[in-house]
Amino acid sequence: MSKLISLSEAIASFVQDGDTLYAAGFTHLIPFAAGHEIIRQGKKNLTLARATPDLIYDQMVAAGCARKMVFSYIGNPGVGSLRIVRSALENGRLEWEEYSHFGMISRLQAGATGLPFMPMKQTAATDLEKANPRIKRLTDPYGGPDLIAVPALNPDVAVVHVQRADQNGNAHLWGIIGEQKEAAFAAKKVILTAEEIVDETSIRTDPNRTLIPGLVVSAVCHIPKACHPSYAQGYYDRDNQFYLQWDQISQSLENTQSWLDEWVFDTKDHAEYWHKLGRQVHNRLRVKPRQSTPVNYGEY
Amino acid sequence: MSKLISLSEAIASFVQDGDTLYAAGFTHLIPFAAGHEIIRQGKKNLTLARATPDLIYDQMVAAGCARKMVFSYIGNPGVGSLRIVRSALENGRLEWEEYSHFGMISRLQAGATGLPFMPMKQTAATDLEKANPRIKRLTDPYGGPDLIAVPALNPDVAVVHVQRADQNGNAHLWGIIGEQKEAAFAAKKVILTAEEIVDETSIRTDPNRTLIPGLVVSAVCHIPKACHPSYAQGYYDRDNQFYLQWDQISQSLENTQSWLDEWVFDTKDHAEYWHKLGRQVHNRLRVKPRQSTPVNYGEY
Amino acid sequence: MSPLAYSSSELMIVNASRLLRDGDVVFVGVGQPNLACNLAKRTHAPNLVMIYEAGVIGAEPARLPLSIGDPTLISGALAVCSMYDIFSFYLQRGCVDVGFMGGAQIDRFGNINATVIGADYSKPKVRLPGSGGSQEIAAWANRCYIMTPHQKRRFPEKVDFLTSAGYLSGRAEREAAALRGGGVQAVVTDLGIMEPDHSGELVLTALHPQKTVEEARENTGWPLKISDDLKETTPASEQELAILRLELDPDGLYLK
Amino acid sequence: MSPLAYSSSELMIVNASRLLRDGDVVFVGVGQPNLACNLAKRTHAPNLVMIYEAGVIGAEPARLPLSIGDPTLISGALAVCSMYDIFSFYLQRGCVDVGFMGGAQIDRFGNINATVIGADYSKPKVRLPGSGGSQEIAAWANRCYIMTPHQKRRFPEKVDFLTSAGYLSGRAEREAAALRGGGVQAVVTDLGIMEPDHSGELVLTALHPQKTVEEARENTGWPLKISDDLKETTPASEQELAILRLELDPDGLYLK
Repeated sequence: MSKLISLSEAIASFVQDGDTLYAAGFTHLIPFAAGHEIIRQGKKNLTLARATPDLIYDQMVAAGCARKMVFSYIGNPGVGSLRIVRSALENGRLEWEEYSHFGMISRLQAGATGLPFMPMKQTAATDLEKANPRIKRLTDPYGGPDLIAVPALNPDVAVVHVQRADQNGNAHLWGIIGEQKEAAFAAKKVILTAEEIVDETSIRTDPNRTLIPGLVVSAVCHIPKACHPSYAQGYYDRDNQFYLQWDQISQSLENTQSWLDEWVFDTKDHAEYWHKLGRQVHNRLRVKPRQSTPVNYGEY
Repeated sequence: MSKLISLSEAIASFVQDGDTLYAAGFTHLIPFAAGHEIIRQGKKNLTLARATPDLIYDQMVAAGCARKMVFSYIGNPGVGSLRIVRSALENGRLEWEEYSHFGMISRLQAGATGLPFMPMKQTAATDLEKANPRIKRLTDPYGGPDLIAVPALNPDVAVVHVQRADQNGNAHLWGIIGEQKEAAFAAKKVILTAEEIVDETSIRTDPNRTLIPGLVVSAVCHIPKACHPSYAQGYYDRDNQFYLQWDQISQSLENTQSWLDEWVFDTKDHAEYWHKLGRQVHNRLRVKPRQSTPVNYGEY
Repeated sequence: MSPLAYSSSELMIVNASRLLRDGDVVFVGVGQPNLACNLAKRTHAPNLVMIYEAGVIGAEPARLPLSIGDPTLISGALAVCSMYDIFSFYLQRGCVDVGFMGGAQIDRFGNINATVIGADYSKPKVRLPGSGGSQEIAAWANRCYIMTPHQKRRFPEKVDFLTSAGYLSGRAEREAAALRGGGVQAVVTDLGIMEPDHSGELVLTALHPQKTVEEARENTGWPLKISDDLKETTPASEQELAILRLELDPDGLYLK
Repeated sequence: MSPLAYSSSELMIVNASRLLRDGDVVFVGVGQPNLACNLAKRTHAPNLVMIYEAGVIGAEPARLPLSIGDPTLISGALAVCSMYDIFSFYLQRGCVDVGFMGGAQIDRFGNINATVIGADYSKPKVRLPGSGGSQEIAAWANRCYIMTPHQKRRFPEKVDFLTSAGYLSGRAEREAAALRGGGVQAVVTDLGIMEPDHSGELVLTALHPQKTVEEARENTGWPLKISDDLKETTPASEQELAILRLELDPDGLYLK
């Protein structure tokens, strides 16, 4: 049975106020379209978990969707500070829970593999452990030094963007694969957005490329260019200019609000958002193809 | 610097009597050529670790290379019993250490990721835990039920066969990928055998396919058809007839010895072994191509 | 119309296939369980997803797979992952609905022995293959099924070695162990079907046509209880047998 | 020939690049550390392998990467893996020779703060980005290097928050913690180079040409010790500057 529905339907059906959301994608395949749709639908009191909040969570915090942030690095990647999240943390307007990258990603690994926690070796940098009581010590039953444990993260919803998927949610992705697979398996519900919807036979030509199987996916949405200003390897480039621009916009509450009005609330959906970016931006982000060498699976 | 050397040189340099060896490959890409070369060189007192000993360890035990077996399933896959290993265990001629598949593979995962152990959920089947004191209980610092811990496995040497590698050992593999990556990272030394040695640029066309990076590899050997009677996806078929034949041969010590003499000791190397199999076998194992759909990485 | 002739294996495969539900994710080995799944997929459960411990998801084999690592399981599969991933992301995480189990001994409470025959593990009378994936499948799949010929030596009162947990000493003990999986739901033999009762004990709940309670009792190693509601299984249909014999296993490797 | 003119950034990048050895596996971020690695690779360390926390191994970027996730790092890389894998299989396992670290504060014993300024973590005066990958890099890479301008506020006696371990209260404490990595080996600034002494305290071991001990002392937040064997660094060569300016960062984004 096809799980293909519109993104607005997927967000309406699968994201509830108060949910813990994981919008996956470490610097790549960041699902901005879904983030914007969550803003459009005025979801509230979300706990936003992500190793790097990136602009997607800056925008969602600005729009008032979030109660809490779970993260390991808050910055505007390659640019500097993530102003809105940072100021919300400094002013006590946002709760937070903090880990290292490895801690955050280990939490997802535990959640995805059905374990209550993941062990990590000690780092001797104990201040975060003191600040976050959910980080614990773990005795090594083999007599070695204590380890660190971080608790499983099992988000209510993960949003994962991929390059291609079939209508059941079996998905190929490549380039930086960050924590997409882990987020999909860890979450209770998975909304998959995809650059292309392909036939199942196309997925089956390269099963080793299928990192996310349809059996964990709740909804599949066909959203080309869903990642702007982030990118999809092979499909379009990262819009670094927008990352720089956001550094300016987000300095003022008023400009941020106008940006949200103009680009999110006043656009009907992501197709309209992309169209509104205009031909110049489209051209700037276009990439020339560079194909992988195929592999031979053999006819058995 | 190229790590490309002959297999006999690799085994002579990197496998010592008394080592713990992991010949990787769950039912696929089993490195028979390396196993045979270890027999040829008369290595002794090895601890042979593998989830499924398969014929490769049956032959090595028959040849007197092994002191101990570490495993999770001893069978001739799809055929029945693994006669030589089984009889050595029943007669007390071989020490052993036993886990479930998940336990065995978790041990490699721990070894590969630098952890002293991996946690697993309980299964309530406690007899193996009683029989193997290296399987321990682990307290959940978050207050849940106790977990099971299995100790890291860090073999002295792993032998891993792949479809294609460059001369530095950066390797593409596909089809059943079993525990090849885990074995390579867990081991202190890695001998890589490959169906094809390709240019580094060819590896670089599809970096997501590179499961084993050259930086963990000690030696690279170009050994086409290295897996017979196992197989390499896309290159040749599994020789099921030989698996059936081995069930006959291995019923008699004498027949086993003659087989080893004829096919291992009296063949100079794997090329001669393959040639000796003859055209009929070659033809029977040939497969028609079935290519993956390439992916576009983009020219950035 | 006279009933169709079929072998014991065909009988078990057909009955096992009927226990599968559409949409089930099944952790399956080769041989008879593989045939049962493929039969279900071609009849009442087209959306069944088969996964294999070798790390294969949604295989569509073009020929009958002869081993768990047969390359025909890979070409055209939906997904392939590492062995660590299949056991952790799929099985331990709880993505598996059904597991098929086998073993040399299955006892009164559905416990399984695939490790050693004899009382002393360290000096085995018969060394069996060992757990493989079954220890975890028995614990974590939502439902487990067993297919095995009905023979007294296969059904002892108590297993020599507990490779995989059924209901242990009874359902209460399994419940106390807080395993996510529901345990053995049915044992399909060539005489009939045994299912666990309220206490977790396997009782005879169905007989195949022309089989008798006496045969079942004689071939079971404990005093076999008979369900008050003993049923007779529906004979294999012409369609089921045709799919098995013509499509799935034309050489009859697993149908004898 | 009169010495070549260069910026503070160029000076730091050139000196950092010289600390790298051929064959090193370097865990690296974008910006100046990326330039230092690429410079080393094009001069004395052609077999240097760069890995990035985004899961990229052996990148060969065709343009200057502007973020840690720049797609140019992927196309043509040797390998790409998941984030869990890069931190566990590579870093925690011990495959990383060198880590480059940064932070708002680096203290007398090479400890790093990238989390909060102010005494109260829960009410931060300034909220910094946080650890990212640095907590583990500082602990597990064989050698760590830091590049930072020499300013008093960046070099306090003690960090406000211990994001990443240097030598803690001294080398003995780090040794007791049994971390696999050797800790900070050098801090390259625009005035010179500080290295840990026997106790783990950062002392001035080299000055760049025309820089003075006084400048270094004035811009350090603790009483800076000067090595008995204080050296002067070799000026950036024409070749090094040409590679940086013409090949690696033609727009001068990180060279100012």
